[in-house]
Amino acid sequence: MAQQTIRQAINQAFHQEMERDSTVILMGEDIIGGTGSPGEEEAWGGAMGIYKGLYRVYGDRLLDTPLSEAAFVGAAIGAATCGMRPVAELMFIDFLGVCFDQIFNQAAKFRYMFGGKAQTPVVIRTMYGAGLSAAAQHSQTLTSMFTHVPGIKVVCPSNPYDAKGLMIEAIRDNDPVIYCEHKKIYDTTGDVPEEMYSIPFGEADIRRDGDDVTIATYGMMVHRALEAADQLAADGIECEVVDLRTLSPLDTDTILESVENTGHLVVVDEAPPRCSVAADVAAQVARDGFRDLKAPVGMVTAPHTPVPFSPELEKHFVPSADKIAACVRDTLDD
Amino acid sequence: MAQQTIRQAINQAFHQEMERDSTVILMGEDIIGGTGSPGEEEAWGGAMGIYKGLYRVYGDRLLDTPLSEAAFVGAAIGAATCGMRPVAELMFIDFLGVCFDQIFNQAAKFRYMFGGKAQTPVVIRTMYGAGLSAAAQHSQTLTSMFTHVPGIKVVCPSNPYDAKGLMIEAIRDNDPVIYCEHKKIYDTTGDVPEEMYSIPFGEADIRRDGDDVTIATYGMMVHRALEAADQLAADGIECEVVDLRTLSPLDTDTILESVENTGHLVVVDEAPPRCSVAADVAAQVARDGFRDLKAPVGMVTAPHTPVPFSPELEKHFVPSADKIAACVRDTLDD
Amino acid sequence: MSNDNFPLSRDELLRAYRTMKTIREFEERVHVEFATGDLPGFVHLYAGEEAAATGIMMHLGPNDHIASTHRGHGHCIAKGVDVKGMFAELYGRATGTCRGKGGSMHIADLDMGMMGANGILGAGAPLVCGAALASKYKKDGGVAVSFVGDGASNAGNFLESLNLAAVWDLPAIFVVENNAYAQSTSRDYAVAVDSYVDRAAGFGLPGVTVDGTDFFAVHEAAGEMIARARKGGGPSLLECSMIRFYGHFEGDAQTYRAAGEVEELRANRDCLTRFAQQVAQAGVLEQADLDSVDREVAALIDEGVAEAQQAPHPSEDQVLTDVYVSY
Amino acid sequence: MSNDNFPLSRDELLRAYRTMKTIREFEERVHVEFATGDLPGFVHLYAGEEAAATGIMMHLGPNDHIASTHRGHGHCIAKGVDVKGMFAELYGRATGTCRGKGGSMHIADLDMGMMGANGILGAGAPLVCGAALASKYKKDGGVAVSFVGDGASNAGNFLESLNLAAVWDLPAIFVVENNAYAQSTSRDYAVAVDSYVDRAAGFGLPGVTVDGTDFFAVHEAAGEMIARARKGGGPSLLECSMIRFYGHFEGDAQTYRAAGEVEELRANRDCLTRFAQQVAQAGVLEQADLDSVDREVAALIDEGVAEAQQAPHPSEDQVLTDVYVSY
Ligand SMILES: Cc1ncc(C[n+]2csc(CCOP(=O)(O)OP(=O)(O)O)c2C)c(N)n1
Ligand SMILES: Cc1ncc(C[n+]2csc(CCOP(=O)(O)OP(=O)(O)O)c2C)c(N)n1
Ligand SMILES: [Mg+2]
Ligand SMILES: [Mg+2]
Repeated sequence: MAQQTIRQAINQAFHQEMERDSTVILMGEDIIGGTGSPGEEEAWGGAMGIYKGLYRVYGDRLLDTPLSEAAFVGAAIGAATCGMRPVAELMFIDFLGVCFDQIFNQAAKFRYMFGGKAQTPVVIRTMYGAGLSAAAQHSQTLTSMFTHVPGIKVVCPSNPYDAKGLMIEAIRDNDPVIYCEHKKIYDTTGDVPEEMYSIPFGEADIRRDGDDVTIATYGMMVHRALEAADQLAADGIECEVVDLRTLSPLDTDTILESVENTGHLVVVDEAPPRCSVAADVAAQVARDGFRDLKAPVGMVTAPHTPVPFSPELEKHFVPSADKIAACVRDTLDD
Repeated sequence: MAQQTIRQAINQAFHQEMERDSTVILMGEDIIGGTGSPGEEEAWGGAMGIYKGLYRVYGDRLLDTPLSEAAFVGAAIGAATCGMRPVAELMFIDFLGVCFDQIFNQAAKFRYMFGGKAQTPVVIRTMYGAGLSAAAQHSQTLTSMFTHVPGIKVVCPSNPYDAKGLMIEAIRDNDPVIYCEHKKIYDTTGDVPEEMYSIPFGEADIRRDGDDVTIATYGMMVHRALEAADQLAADGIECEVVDLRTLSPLDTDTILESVENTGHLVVVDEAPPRCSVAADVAAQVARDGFRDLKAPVGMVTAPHTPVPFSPELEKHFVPSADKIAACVRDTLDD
Repeated sequence: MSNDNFPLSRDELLRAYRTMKTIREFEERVHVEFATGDLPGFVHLYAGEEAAATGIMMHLGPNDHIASTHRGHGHCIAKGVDVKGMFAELYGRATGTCRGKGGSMHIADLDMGMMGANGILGAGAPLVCGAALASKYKKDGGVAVSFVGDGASNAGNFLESLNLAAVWDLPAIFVVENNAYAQSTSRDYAVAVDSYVDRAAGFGLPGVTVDGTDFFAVHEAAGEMIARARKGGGPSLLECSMIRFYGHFEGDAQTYRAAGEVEELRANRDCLTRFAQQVAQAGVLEQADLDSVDREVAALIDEGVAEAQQAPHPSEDQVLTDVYVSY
Repeated sequence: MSNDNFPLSRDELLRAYRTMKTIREFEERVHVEFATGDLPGFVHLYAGEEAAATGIMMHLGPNDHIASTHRGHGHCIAKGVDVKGMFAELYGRATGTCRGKGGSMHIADLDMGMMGANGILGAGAPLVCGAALASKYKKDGGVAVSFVGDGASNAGNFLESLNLAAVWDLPAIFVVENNAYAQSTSRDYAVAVDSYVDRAAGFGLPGVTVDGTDFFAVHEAAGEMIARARKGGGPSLLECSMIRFYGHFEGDAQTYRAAGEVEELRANRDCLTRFAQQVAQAGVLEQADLDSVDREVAALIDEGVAEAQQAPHPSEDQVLTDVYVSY
């Protein structure tokens, strides 16, 4: 099996799905990169180079867009209701504020408002997270904003294998999907089969088995949680690390089963705490797994602040393996 | 003390603050209602008539706006950084999707991004909630979206006394405040002192004392919780009803003290459950009040669906006193 | 207008009249029924504006898409959405176009190319760009038409869409239904430019203004634009200046309008009266033709309301269905 | 250009040159320092575009406000933000303009009327409407200037603001800095209209296009607009066509540009070279004057970088401060 980065895995998913299904189209700012410009035709292939090589093969099924997120995200949604399977890129998740209506009031609600008579198979690819000193407006997590909204699905891969399988699933899925990629892990490598495969939504992945405490998290934080678990294993504390993979639908069964076994839960989220995915998971367990809990739920999140620019400050903003490990210890000691 | 409706109480707060402070200005679609039109000058006074009578006194300190929420909400924010105290109306909270960037990326983050060197005393008044068959795009609660965001404060009054005191506080507060009014309770009456007074943010109000269970909620749901408490009292179950009043900052102390005494918590929210304010409160108690809890946290929320139009369906969507009472009984029986 | 080179056939004229009349009677009846308190929710009536929807939709077929506004009944009817289903929807019944889950502001019928009324102003414009884009890929010759009011013509999602449609050279038409008011606010106050032709030009789009109460004027201007778009000639903007007979929504006292304004407009600029005069003058339809349509329409409306009032409410489990395709 | 009726005094010319040169040297130095890997984050350089910020800001005082873009260094410097504070900010240090919490994309100095660079394209335009509105209420004679690029001129928040400013007759100027690219995408592709004068007209605004590499052209056009706005004459739009010397951000390989394009532009359309030629030709400044400014600027830049590199990082507790005024 070939080693690939997340970047490559997503690119391969696009290649394979575009080849398979002619209704798949891609759009976004600079995803070809260079439309109308005098130089190289496919100069950028997206701000992160995700699309490199696709334009050469699929030509006008890729579209560069003007800087008009409401219009082009809405156009992707409109096209989806008319039989296409568009993947639109919202370059940074932080930009949701200029196009959120199209996502949460239009795409998310069509099927319900129209009495079940619509389907909107659109994927919105976006990049989230801190760690590149991109400051307050280019570093947010914001996954909870989408997860709150009935009618959309929220996907958040942590590794190349999942990135490919979940992207293929997202494209084939008939509901609107927000596909969130952490900007720090594009170059994370892992085994990725060449053939097409998809990963069903709503199935968490137990990335590490353990009997002492359940750590539930997603995206980049999975890596931090695994680091913390390594640290703790040295002291004989065995963590079960649950990679949620999709935030909506959420695999509550796997979380609850794990807590049934461990009796302890720590939720980890790069977002600030209030109304976060961390709070959501904690609340569900406090409701449905309360009798299994032997200690307070631990929550490791960013503080209730914007993301600071200074790398020194940003380091303290993002939950670290140390903080996760400390929280696990506190929970076990409580 | 005079009996007033919430509508009148907010109107009085505007009268008094505009008289006191000449930097207070009001803007929004049709808040005068009739600018440029041939008939009566102050024909509407806002979609809900909140502003009636203000234009006559304060003239051009009220501004009707074009249908351009990003521009005028942003203008209110910009003016606030330049020494004004604008109150902008976002007619329905559901419209946040067309102007959210100005709120969560601009107003909320200025102070932090600018190293503490800005203040943005803007108030955004908005209307939320179901119950008028206004359907999926005019009936949402969406309070969690704002509560999630560091840098903004979120206010949600349940009665006329609080509505006035919290509005005066909101106008005087130096941070951006989202002031959310439930559309079903504008005509709810209550005692409102004629004089000016303000209610500090972050102080919940215990609306009913009880030793058996804590019900934490806000806005319109306070009324449903009180109804449920009445029902339950008939069976000797005494509920403590905590009206959160402000969602950010949140008065966690009052909630935790109450749970310390009752040992049981039911959170009630008109929003769908995922990443909701209900989930947030539940999670905080599961973390900080776990040892006081004798039973699973109860959550009564809307289902994970958009708001249906049909009044018959809407009735089932909105948490009822019966559902709250049932959840309380389940919690006590667990 | 002379009979010989009259632009529409007798059948087309009857169809146009039937559509306009159906919209009018639908709205008049909703007005009456709303006053009884039986109709839930917010209702915005299209009465007085019928010629615009009709003149435009006459050019559209099932491959063509439209996205409507909060004032959507007229667009629905003109695009062929079933009138009885619409009444049932307004009553929130299980037999409604959207099974009672959408209501007046969200009637949609994708099978008929009707992408929905919309509670968010301007939000239909991006969707129409998407429908037009899909037609371009599918090469099905479809065009897509977005409707906005004068108020919504100031909304960012609409303005961005004008640019996007031009950049992508989409088969899209942007219709501004200028009825002089956005709620209580005057168009002259809120729209900074005098002519929508200039606003269109700001995005490189050809724009035309017509009297939206003149069915034939709308029909002709829309016909040219739609034909051009169908042939790959790209997007354009059509302003229809028009008249709102009722308040912004049912319940609006309209004190912002001049005394006698509505009466005068109803008397002198009723698009249905005008149509009747035009076809009579040209001798292309008889009064008897119109009368017989009127009878048909009246019967349909009566039946529609009666059936809707008898129709079942959706069952409680319907709250939870139709959120996702997959579960 | 003759000495006698030359539009600016010697002092003004020196100030203009100092500003342009400071921006240029600031950016050239950032370019160099970024390559070392010491400068964190995303950096967008204004080199080549100096004449626009300078020509406009020469007309503004402390009562006047501006809102900038992601490419904000030039606007900051021209509006009088302390250069050393800016360097420290770029290095994320506690002594930075924003104490290291904002960075390149968020430098602001409200005391100087600088409302911030902005990571969200077009987002400054509504804020500028607010600043202009505040000036109207305060009757302080202030005007407010919004900057956007050609790319951001397609963003809804910008477009809505054009209309709002016109409706409220605000003392606001909208400057479109057209450098022909938005990231890698050509202006000719993404902006549907040929002339920004037409886009302005679509919102009832007077619009003017100038060569943004010609300081004097910018200065004159901006002067008229700002004077008019100050006197209550309302908003307008100024397009400056200009040149980006570096990539979109530091790190951009720019393969979308034509071979030799940048070299040719640097050789023939450098606004600083042009300014030097113009003042020499008119005999209003000597080369020695420019040289002495150059030395001053070089010293300032060296000191700025050196001090920034020595400055302390913010302390950990700074993560939690400045979220709210009240706690
Ligand atoms: C984004 C958004 N802003 C505001 C509203 C509230 N609203 C509903 S209709 C309306 C006025 C619309 O005027 P216009 O576009 O001229 O259409 P008309 O009602 O005249 O047909 C307003 C402000 C809304 N529904 N959506
Ligand atoms: C709302 C939003 N969309 C997209 C981006 C990403 N982005 C940053 S700069 C840029 C191109 C800007 O081009 P232009 O406005 O012409 O300014 P220039 O960089 O040429 O100065 C884009 C697309 C953003 N920051 N904000
Ligand atoms: Mg109108
Ligand atoms: Mg540019």
